[in-house]
Amino acid sequence: MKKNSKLIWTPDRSKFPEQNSDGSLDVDLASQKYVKVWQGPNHPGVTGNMSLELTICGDEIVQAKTHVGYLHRGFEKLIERRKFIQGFTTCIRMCVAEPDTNEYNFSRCVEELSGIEVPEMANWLRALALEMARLQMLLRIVPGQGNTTGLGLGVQWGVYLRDLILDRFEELTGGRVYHMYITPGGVRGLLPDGFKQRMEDALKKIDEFIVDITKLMYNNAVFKKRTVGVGYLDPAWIDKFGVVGPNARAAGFKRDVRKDYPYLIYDKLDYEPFTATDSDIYTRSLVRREDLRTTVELIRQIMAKMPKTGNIRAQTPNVLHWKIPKGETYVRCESSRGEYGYYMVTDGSEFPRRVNLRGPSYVHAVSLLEKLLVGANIADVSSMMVSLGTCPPEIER
Amino acid sequence: MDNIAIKLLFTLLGLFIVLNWGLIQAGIMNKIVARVGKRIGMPVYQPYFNLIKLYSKRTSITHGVMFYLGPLFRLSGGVGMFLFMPLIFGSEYWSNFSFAGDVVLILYFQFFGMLGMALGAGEGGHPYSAIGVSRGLSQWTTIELPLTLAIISIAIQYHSLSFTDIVAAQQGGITHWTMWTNPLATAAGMLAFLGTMGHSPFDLVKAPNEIPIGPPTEYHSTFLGVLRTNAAILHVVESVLFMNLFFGGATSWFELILKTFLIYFWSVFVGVVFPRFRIEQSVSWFLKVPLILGILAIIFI
Amino acid sequence: MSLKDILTPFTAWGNIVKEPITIKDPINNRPGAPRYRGFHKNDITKCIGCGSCEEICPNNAIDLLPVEGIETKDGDSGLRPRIDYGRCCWCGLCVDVCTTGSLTLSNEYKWIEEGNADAYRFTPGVDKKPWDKNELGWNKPVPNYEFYALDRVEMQELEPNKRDNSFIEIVQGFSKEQAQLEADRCVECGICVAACPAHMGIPAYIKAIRDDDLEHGLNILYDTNPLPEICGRICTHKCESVCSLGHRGEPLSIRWLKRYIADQNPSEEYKKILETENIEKNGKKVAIIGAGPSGLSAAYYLALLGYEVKIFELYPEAGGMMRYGIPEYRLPYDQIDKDIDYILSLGVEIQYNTRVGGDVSLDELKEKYDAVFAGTGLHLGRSTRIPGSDHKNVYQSIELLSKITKGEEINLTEKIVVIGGGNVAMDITRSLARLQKQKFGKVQIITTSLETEDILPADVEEVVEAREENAVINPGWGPKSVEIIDGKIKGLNVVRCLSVFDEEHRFSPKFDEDDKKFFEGDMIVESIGQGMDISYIAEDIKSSIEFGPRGRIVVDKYFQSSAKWLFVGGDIIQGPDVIHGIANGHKAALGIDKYLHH
Amino acid sequence: MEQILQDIGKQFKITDIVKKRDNLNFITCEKEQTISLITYLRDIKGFSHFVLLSVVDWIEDGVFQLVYFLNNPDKKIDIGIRTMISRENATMTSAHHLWEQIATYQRELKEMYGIDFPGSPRVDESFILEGWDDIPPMRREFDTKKYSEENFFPREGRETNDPEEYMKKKLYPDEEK
Amino acid sequence: MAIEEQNKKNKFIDPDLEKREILSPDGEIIKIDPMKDYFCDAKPKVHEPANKVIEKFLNWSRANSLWVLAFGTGCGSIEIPSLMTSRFDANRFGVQMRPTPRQSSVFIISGYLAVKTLKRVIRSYEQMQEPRYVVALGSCTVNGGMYYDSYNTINRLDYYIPVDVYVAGCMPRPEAMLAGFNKLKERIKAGRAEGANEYAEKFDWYKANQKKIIKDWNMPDYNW
Repeated sequence: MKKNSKLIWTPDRSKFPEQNSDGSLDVDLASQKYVKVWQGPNHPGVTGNMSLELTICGDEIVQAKTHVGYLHRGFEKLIERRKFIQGFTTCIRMCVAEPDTNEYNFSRCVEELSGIEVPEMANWLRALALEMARLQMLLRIVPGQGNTTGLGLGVQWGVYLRDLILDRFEELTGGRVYHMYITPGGVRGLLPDGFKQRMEDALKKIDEFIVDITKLMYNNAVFKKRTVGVGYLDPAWIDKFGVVGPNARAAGFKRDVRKDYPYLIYDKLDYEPFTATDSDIYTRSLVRREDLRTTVELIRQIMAKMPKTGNIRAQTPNVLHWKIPKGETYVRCESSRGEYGYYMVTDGSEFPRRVNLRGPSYVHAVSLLEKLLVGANIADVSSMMVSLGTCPPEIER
Repeated sequence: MDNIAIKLLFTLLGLFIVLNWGLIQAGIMNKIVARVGKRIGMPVYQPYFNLIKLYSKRTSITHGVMFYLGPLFRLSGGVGMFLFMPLIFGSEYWSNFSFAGDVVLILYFQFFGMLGMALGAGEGGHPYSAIGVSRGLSQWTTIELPLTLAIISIAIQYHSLSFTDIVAAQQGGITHWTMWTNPLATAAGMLAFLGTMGHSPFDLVKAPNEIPIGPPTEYHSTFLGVLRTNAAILHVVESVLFMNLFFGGATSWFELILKTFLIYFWSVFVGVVFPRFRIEQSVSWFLKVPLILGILAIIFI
Repeated sequence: MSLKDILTPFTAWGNIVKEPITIKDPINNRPGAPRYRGFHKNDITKCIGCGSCEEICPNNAIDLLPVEGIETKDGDSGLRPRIDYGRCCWCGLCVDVCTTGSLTLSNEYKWIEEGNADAYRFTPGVDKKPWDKNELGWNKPVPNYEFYALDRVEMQELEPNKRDNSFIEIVQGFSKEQAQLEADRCVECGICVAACPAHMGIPAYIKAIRDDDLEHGLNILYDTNPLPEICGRICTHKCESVCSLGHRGEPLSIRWLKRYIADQNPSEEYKKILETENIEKNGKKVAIIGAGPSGLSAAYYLALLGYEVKIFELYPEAGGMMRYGIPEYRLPYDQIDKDIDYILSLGVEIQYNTRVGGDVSLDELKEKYDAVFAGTGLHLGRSTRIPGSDHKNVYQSIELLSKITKGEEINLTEKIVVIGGGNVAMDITRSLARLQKQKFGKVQIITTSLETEDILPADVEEVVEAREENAVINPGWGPKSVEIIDGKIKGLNVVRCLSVFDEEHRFSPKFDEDDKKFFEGDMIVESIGQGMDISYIAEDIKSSIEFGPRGRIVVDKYFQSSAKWLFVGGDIIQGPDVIHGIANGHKAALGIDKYLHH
Repeated sequence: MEQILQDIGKQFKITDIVKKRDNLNFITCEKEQTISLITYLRDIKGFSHFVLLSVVDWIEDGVFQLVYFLNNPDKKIDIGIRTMISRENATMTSAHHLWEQIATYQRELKEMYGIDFPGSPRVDESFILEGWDDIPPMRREFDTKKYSEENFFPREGRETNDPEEYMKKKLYPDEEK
Repeated sequence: MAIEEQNKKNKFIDPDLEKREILSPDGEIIKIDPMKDYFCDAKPKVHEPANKVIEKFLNWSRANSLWVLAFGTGCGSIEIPSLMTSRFDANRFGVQMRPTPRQSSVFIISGYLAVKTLKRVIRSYEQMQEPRYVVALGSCTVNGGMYYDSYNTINRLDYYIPVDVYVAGCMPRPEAMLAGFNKLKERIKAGRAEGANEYAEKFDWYKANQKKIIKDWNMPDYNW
């Protein structure tokens, strides 16, 4: 995309009330100048189940507060009550849309703390599962960006393709949405017969989809009008807010855990993450489309390079009474929304002492979104949320 | 045809046909939109189920008298338009109550429904209704401009403010249609038509992703049933309006159904593949493209 | 906004001529993938109700409940898992962990309930469901995917060529790492506890090994078994035969783990660990006949209760059949001494070389003591009674074994035939093989039995090891006659044995008389069972005791005979088995306590 | 990494250095020095990316372990800074001025652990929970299962048997120990 | 008054929900009580079904026009896009998503409910017009599911709102959901789906259950 600095929209914050030192605003609702509007939790434009408390003046947002907790299940508390083998079934529900990153991070924490080496084959299969998970998530997000502006057609196509990937998941892992495939110690199954062929068929359809969605959405005059220059994320904010992944890449920062801190077998794969500099909704969406392309390519590479067969599970201690010595670690992997990290502390018992998830949405959808929405048009709220890749369950856990 | 009773009877029969055609048309359009999304889509008769269901809800709460009247105003707007719209050219039975100045009256009714709805929706107390109403009215104002300009252009062209006259002038072959004789007015009118039908990119009045679903947020049960009934009538009558203005009217029911379908399809055709404009984009677009076309239509007539 | 940007989106209308991708009948035509994790199935005949599924379920979704028509028996708890679909998350961990492989998931996934959510609770396999016949669905994924090791930790043993000429203990015992690794395999189901005659707290002491708390482990052992060193070596380990791990892999080496605990605790520390330094005496006296497992066990528990216990033993050393019936390479004498010394250290007295009924009469004991426990065991060898079996070179294994223990010379020949397929037959075979190796430098010994290889009563490892030591095991033959020429044994005539038991599982062998064979040998050892000798019970006492079929003394559950003061236990009640003897002794001790205090 | 640790050691009192991976270290720092250490790392050592702020409840020792996890995106190294604060009167200096999102973390910790961060924006507003009136739920002494059973009506009629106990009851009911 | 007491007890009081007085531009003092709903705070009533034959016809149309409230309460909402889009296309069975509770007749509780969400669910449910139906997805609505021991999720849904159809699974697949809709249709056609009336009958019991766990009950007791 041609850089068009004229289009970059920066909110003029001068006409809004002065911010207090703690960032709050004195908005006098009784002055009839402002209206308070709640978006969510029961709102089709809000991703997941969260809500935004917007104070608007006309169509412009003066103040935004995010409210989360509608999906809070106390995971971190529950995992403290689950054995290590039980934990991975629980923690994956932390992000419904892309559960495998949770499985992987949890397993890797456990393996690292108990000093278990995972067999080579399992690593390849894990990478495959992670990339498939990213693929299915992107197939929701990429057309979903169109949906937020009223272009529902892309979703019809994209979700179908996502379903094809879920079918492959079903074959490979036995689960459709919650795969529970990556266990501490390895994975739970080899590729079924004919898997590669069926996967390739699905990938071909995704290639076509990328062409179609580009024509429909990325080359759409109205879509461009709605997204180019809107939701500008200042590159100076990347570090200030801890922005990661595609959102950082759209602002010119080449942040990709797969490249920066190679895990599994990613150092054996050949690819380059896409970066752009315009940092608006359109660019972020563009980065995601390129991610989609990359992911398809990566899955092809993984399937071509992976060994035919092999051991898929390291011999762990008996899982019914698996104790891990005292220790702590932090692991991260690249989810479709950026760095996805787990901090785990063990205390020598059969249960983890503390598991803390660092989801990208935690900053994207709370502190960043609150700031980014000020001065924006109320019509762009859901566009912005989707472009930031908000996933509420990983905020509140 | 002096007997007013028979006239009324045929008018009501026409209303019945128009209502049914409106519902079936909505079903067909749903099917077509579904096919573009590579799916089967709801059955053609689904709008009937919806309508019966809405009327059969056991409870329906109201937020006061104006809330109650909103849908009725809207319905009277739609039915009013219908009453004064000649359906079939040359047929006394199907010309309803059209008279010499019906074009003006219909434009009035077009806006009347809107206003009534706005009042009722505002009474619902929901902020999304209020936002939707203010958006709807501002957008409608900008739609009216090119549409009115186009109609003025046609009125100048045919020296008449009567549909019967306008349609009569277009008889005698496809080349006599306003579409060919006054393409600028047609272009302005048909772009305005996109706005009147409320499909993307001009559907932000009820944009489900931001203000679900705009003015009718609080409407439900029978109220929504009335609104849906009106929508079915209105969609056909709007199409008939544009058919009469630009596409030579209809001389038979078949022609009417075909033409209204195609005209309505035009809005669907555009709507499916475009996202929606923001309100200020929509307003500025209407003030740019169709308005200029409308002005040009008047200048060049 | 270029014209291209306005026009290209319309390409999407191309889809209108394409066939929709919607699935026509998704409800009926969409079976889950072959590996799909759908609803549960359970093969209830295979399931043993071990409860591993309940243990691993992250959501507490599985209950173990008794099921009508399934008996609780050894190796089967009679419980079956009931799944609560108000909890289940279909992770399939229960399938992965299942010890028998009976629990699987089908690929069915539709279960709609109208209004009544209580229905989502069912016992798979028992409550009939439409998917019970479903073949597809989640199974255990692939080999090598196990939640616990299926194979035992290799036990270090002496090489055959190093052991076949000496009586050094073969089994070396676990190191700490090995023991913990082996203990780690335990799934803590507890099914073994019921199978063990002494109902030892097996999962608990295995847990103690995992936690490296061997002192606690020893406490658990001594709760039910005062001879852990001995049992840790030669127990018939009924627990291992029912071990839930044994259904798909090798059962846990429970015996070796017990031995590990006993081995690791030094005998000097026992009193401190077991807190038996001060036992309050209650002033009552009990006499025990026979220092075998049952006698020692009774003595130990009585001593713990504060009784003054005296054991009358026929032989010069204590241990009974454990010492005189089991060869040293399986059970070294110093280990027997370790256990016995500890029991003696509690104040138990043994009067050696005393034959009750001879040196001291039962009546005397009755007078002097408050109660008497008789655990005299089975010391008489049984004969096959085939023609020629009365020859002087036809021996009973039991007497040979005790001779070997005592160090007495036996008349060893170069070719030996052993009749019998039990562990005792293997013991005598291997002992004689060692002696042959020492004396002649080679082994020529044939062991034959009625039972064929697959139903051989001896432990598999015994047979394997015997063969490693160059003994020939040739099962499936019934002895017909001893071939004697010129007063010297030439060998044994045998015929093919077709079946040993009849339909009702009674001993009734059938032979194929045409299929004959001749085993060459100049010495024949019979090892087909033992008999008891209760001649020490005088006639007047005998008349007050009730006898059952085959001359067995009738006892109640506390092993109290009809003569209230006389308790009888051990092999003479329940056949030759150490652990039974120990359990009997324990029970009897409790019975005596009850008898004397109430 | 070694160099950085040495540099820190010169200026701050750090203990308990754990090298988890080549690019991941954990260090313990005193409560008073923590914020200045973080500022130092951010401004001088290039740890510009704040990863997370977490708490571990060591109820046995009566302390909360706060973990500030920083990342240096250029050198690709991570450091976790642990600080122990007492469980009673749990208060910590706010660090919201360093990174914007820390305010959110502190709000969460206030709610979930009851750790106060005076001066942090909106720290007293509820974040996830609504109307919570029990002890902060993430503290170790809070028994979530008990709370759930008391409040949320688990479906009744569940019972289970332990195989060992059940077999004992069934096969040798009068056995004594 | 109970609300105020509860609010006082509560640590977090939403200032927007407090009673206040404001001065209008012409000097008039206006009292504002945001907690009062000026139109609808009456207890719900049982609405008897109409005449049998008519009701059968109406139920038939109701069954074929299921408008679902687009409220993703839990994990299950991840399968709703699949359900509604081209692959499974629930539209052809008359299932449609509506963005507002007023216009919806089916409430899909897609899995676990956090207490905070339950509060919104109850309000949304009460705003739906009768007859209304509830479809509960997954284990969580039956007996707590994965989160049976969580301090913030309810264990069984039928204590708070009447449930018509349960679909087993975690998550139920779209096919199972479609089967669930079929079952719901059967139920409606047979006239058994009278959850709204049940709610009105056992209103006090439901309210007591709801109030037991929703600690800050800062909303009207009933709100249609």
